[in-house]
Amino acid sequence: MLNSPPFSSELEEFRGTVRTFIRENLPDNIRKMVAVEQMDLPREAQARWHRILRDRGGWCCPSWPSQYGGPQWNDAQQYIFEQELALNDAPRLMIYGVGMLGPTLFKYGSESQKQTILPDILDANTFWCQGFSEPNSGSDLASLKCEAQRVGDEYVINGSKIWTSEAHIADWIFGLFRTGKGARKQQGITFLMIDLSGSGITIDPLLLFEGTHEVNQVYFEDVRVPVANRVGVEDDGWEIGKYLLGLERFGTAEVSRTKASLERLRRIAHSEVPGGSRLIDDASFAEQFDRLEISLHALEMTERRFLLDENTSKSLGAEASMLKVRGTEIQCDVFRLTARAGAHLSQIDLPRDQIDSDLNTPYSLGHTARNYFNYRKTPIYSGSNEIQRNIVAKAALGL
Amino acid sequence: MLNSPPFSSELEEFRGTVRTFIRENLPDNIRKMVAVEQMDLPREAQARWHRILRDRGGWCCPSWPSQYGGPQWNDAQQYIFEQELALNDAPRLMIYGVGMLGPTLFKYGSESQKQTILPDILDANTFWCQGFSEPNSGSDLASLKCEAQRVGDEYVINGSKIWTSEAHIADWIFGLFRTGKGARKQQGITFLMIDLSGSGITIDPLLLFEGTHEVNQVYFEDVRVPVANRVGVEDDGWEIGKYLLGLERFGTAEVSRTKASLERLRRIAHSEVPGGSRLIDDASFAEQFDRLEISLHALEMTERRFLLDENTSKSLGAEASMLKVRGTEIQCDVFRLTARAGAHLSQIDLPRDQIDSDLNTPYSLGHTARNYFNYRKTPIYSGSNEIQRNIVAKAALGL
Amino acid sequence: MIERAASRFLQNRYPFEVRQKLINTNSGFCHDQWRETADLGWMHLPVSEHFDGHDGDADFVAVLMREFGRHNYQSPYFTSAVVGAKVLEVMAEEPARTDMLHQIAEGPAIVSAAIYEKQSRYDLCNTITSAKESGNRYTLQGSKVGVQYGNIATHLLILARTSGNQLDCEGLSIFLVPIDCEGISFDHHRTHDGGRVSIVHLNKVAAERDSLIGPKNLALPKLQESLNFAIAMLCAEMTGVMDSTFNMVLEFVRTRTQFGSSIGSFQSIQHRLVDMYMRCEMAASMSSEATRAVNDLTGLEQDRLVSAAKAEIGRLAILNAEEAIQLHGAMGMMDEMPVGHYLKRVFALNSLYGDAEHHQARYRKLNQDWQT
Amino acid sequence: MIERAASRFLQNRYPFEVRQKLINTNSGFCHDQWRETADLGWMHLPVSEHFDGHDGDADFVAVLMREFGRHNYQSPYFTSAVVGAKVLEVMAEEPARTDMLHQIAEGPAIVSAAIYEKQSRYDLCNTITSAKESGNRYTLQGSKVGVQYGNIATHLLILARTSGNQLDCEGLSIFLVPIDCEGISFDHHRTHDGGRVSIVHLNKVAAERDSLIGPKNLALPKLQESLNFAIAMLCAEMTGVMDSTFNMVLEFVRTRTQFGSSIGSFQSIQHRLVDMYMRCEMAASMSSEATRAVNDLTGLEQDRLVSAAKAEIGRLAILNAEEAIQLHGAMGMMDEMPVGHYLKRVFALNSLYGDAEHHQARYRKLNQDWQT
Repeated sequence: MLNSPPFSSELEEFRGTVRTFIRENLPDNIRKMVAVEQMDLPREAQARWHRILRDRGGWCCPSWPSQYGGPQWNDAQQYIFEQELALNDAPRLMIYGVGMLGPTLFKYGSESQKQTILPDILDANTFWCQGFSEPNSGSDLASLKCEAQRVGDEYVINGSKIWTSEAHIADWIFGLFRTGKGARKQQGITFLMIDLSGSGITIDPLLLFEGTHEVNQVYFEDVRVPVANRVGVEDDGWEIGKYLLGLERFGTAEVSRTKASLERLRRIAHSEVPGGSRLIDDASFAEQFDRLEISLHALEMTERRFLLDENTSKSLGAEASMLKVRGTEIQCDVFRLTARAGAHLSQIDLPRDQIDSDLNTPYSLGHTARNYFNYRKTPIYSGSNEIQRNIVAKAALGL
Repeated sequence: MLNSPPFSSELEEFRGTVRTFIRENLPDNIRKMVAVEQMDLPREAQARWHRILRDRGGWCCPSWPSQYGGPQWNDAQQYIFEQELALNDAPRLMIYGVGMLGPTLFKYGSESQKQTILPDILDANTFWCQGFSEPNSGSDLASLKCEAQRVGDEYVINGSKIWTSEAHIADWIFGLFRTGKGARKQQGITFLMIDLSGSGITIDPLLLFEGTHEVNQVYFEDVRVPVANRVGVEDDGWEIGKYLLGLERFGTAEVSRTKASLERLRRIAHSEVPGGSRLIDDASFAEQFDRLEISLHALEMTERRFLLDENTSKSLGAEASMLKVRGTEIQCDVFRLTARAGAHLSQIDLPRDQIDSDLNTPYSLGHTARNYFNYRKTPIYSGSNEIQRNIVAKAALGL
Repeated sequence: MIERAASRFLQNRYPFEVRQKLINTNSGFCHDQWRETADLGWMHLPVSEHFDGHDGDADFVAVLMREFGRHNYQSPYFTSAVVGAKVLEVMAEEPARTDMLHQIAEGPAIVSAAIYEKQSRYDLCNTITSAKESGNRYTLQGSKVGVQYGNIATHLLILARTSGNQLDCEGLSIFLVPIDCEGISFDHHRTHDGGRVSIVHLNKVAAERDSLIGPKNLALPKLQESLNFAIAMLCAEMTGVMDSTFNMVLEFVRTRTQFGSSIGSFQSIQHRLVDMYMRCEMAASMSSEATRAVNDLTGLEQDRLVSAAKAEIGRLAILNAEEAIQLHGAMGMMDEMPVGHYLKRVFALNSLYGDAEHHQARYRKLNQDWQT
Repeated sequence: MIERAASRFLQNRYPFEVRQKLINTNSGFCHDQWRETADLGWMHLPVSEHFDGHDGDADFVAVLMREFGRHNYQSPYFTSAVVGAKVLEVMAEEPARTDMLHQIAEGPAIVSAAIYEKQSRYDLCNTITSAKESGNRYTLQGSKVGVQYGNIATHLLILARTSGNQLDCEGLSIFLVPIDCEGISFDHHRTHDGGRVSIVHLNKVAAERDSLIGPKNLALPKLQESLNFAIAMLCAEMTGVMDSTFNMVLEFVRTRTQFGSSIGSFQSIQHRLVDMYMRCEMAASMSSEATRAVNDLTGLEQDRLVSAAKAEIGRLAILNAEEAIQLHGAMGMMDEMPVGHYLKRVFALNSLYGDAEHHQARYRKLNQDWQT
């Protein structure tokens, strides 16, 4: 492990505080799910951990202002907190409600929207999901077609959203809908929030090829949505969408998560094998491992520079894209190497409830291959790495 | 070394014959130039070796029919012969006259062109060079502008050709010139042969960044060329050009040359170092070496399949491009690894006349870095690898 | 001919939907289909004595295995008719040899190799399982991993130590033991690619004297020779997987549109497809070489070329499968699309009988022996 | 401030054409320019005692070295003011120390390290050159390679064996010897990147007793500490080379047209530029880390981070330089274009004081020490 430079003593003290809290309060069954790299935690587990953090002073919502129950941490504190979550096998924060809709409402929401929606996110009473992509609008998001026709005080929704993570455990969905046709396809898009329990909504699971149920297709048939559920101006939702995508992409580098994954692999590689040799003593494996460790350190330092340097622009357009690209590339490399570590035993498709996360040895590693397959999604989701490169070429290089 | 499958016993006997001849007749000073990977041999050296081969039965022109003095070898014989040349440090065959203009004249030339031009190629009396690229027409060759205006029985040439290999040691140039403007840029191009000693021609050397003089810019100012020097039909030269480019690209995979280079690196890596360890005992170096060896074997077998399999189309469009791409990629990898082998001593820029090709040890290797730099041209020349990928995408994949 | 017949059979009887259902049945094995493939004569192919005309020519088996790869075919064919039969052909004595080979070729016997252990990774020398001679019997003790289709096997080929220490390459012997032998127990598992694999526990298993197959203490050279054949066949299967994977992507980028154009019209996509295509060609060449190695070469030359092929193809195949998913975008992650299942298959094939890293290291080791 | 001043100086006094002329002079060294840089105070920077306020902070030297990299600046600065001065600062005794450092900082003394040998590659332990004590003197015998700017050096820092065997890491000592000492002879060479390097032959060189610098027999730990500083500065220089190389390519693809469009409008070119750009960012981060290592860390932690940085940046820089040429097409091969000369420079910088492979292996070795 390459140690990163320490922060100020105040911040390092802060790190100590959050670390201790996490270690002492994270329920063991939840820690184990995270330790085997499970991304799609059950709603109960998410809610439980979220509320433990909430009770500690709104830590479940690190970026939120105190008036809405958050700790109002600065960038460095948020960064350190998320690092400690990752390095101590705590679940990811709830991205859709906490990370995306919250900031969107702070910026674009009406006062009454803030009053009604934010408390239920803070308390994990409402689970949100995000409806952006459509069957024929993936990378080319602005070509979306799911229609919201204005009828009096309501919008009538028809169409569908796809790759909707957590729709099957969510109560509400927010997203972009087509309300008009402008000269540019970016016009005529509106940001709406929709109650998933309403009539006319069907949620079909879409299984990933390694078997997990994380995403869904959400169908809307004459679903009626009050105009009050619109955020911002009609037909002008594209700006909000862009803002949101920026928020999402930013978290997807997952540097600290990958650091934790690499530490797991280190333990595997250093575990003694009776009569056999440790994996780390294989020169070729060791070189691959070391190179990933160094690349990841370079990325971590770059991320810190981008996020916390006063000199870097806070807009983080191209920077977020670069972090996403390199972060997911390295993440996939780490998972590939981990999956190979188990040799014959990596082939076993163990049911999740039989995986013991504490058996970090080169055998009993059936889940590592599953993770390798599952995490192939990361260079694709949240704007594929190809799209991210387009963004960097345009935003940073002016091409 | 991974041995390739033997050919029929007749062909292996043929291999023995040519190998013995090469080893017994290749002048030592020429062998040494090739053994240090020098591509641009002096005219005298080229001519000398060419004539030694000619005297053995026209071996200097392996593909030529016997009526023009060639041995009229079949594909397999030509393949084996070129392999043996490469593996025994003999110079490359004279590509422009022998490999390109000859076949072009067989296919498109008039009887009198064949009668006057071919004997001087066979005897190495005339050295040829090729004028295709222009300062603003590199990858986009068909956009060429160098003008040949028809005036009576002559063309008057104005403009320039660039990256012209060997123009400084050549007597004549053949190439494509703009004689008209068609609806498509491929129209209005004519294939001409031009005497470089004529008035109005200037040849400016273009040094490569590692210092060698291999290419030139050739300027034409009111150069008068008899119509008799035209090959094929006026304005219809693009087809000949494409034919020619196919011939050129085909040779640029240089599989056997790279095999010889890799064997040189093997000798370096296995040479004993007093008190030190051999380079091949370094696990990381050895793995890089082995992987190159295996990749090169895969390419060699692919080349044999493409060239000699009855089932493969003889047109070799996409196939030649693939061989060129992979061939030059591996070639560059081999030269990079070789350049690193010498550590401190690779840094020394030894004048060519001080290089001793027999000192194949990890030290006294100043030329290896020069070769690394020089061979960076190979993924660029003869249609850059980017252009080759475009060709494959179109021709083989239909994209 | 074999190619066309196999392709037709698999197209009709093993389309993607059927495959997905089949791998999700309890045993992951369809007895009727197994019967049919036996009737087609496929299981005769790997063994010389049992097939008229072909003489165990690796070319014919390679053609079939490539077809299996193309259709992502899951069955105990490789385990039993390739590995099992080849080991028996090379190592067993008559008349047991002919008898077992016949049973394998006709289908009733399914033989699975139990040669790896938890700590061994891909190193066969590293064997703890012991076989102690006492009277007319050997007593086998230990456990084995990576036993393919142990859930439906009728016999196991067990590599056990008859002398020497854990890491010695000498002192190893092969035993052919019916699975109902007392003391054998199994943990059966599904594999990621829909196959079945078992961990086998041997607790005081009493094996008859004649269950010893091949030379006592010196099983490894012959076993390795059999496995070279098997590995060459895995190479062929991987090229089949690569073929199909590539064709899927090509079809996908041709038809999928984004920003108003087919994504196959974007140059950066085109260049990546070209790289995939070139990898297919290189893999095909190395697969032919692996087949040539087991047909025409022996000893170190065979070992080296087989390891070179497995290392290179394993790498290329995994790269291509990952690229294929990436180029499919989110669709590539879907269970309902075949492409992800090909990645899972290639991951398994790369690992079987030594992954790319293992064979790269083996190649190095063999080169040292070869050059000194 | 240093950055801007250095940039201005080099832009004015060291444009590409001037550089190319200078490296082709007989000595490859311009005395007047050397004088000027001394006057600018640059040579004070690496050593703490000699520069007001900066205290030898590696950050300032790193900024300067990065600027050198950007302008592909060739001079004995690194050799003498960084390596030479740092070794003396860390190892020499007063008053010789202050005296030599002063001479280096003012320009008249040019010190070059003679620490590698033909067989040693980058392994300093592997030293044959011997220093035998006899009376008031040491007699040095052997030869050294990779002696930068030996042609204009005034002093050599020679690593020689005072006890032990060729591969022992103990038994090594450092001697500071003026080049006019009897028995020293040189083969001077040009380097590919336009610098100068010598092979030094030591034939019964009689070195005074006080030419021994630092602890007898135990030079290596201190020497390595000095070299860590030097390596961190090479990392900074490489990031400068990467900056310029990238900017050249960006400018080129923006202006060069093919098929009627700027080649920068092709998506496949764009994606490759983005990869280059990301490599620049990663290298910049690792360069900062290397500087931090020599400023704030010690021992194994410093060693590890420095080697990690050199390995990573060396790889990234070479990749980018090769890509830069490729993206220039045939123009990239031209002597008259700067881009190829940056590849030559990066090739040299990667090799200096250990190439990427060496530092990758060193990192592994250090990790073993670190974890046990």
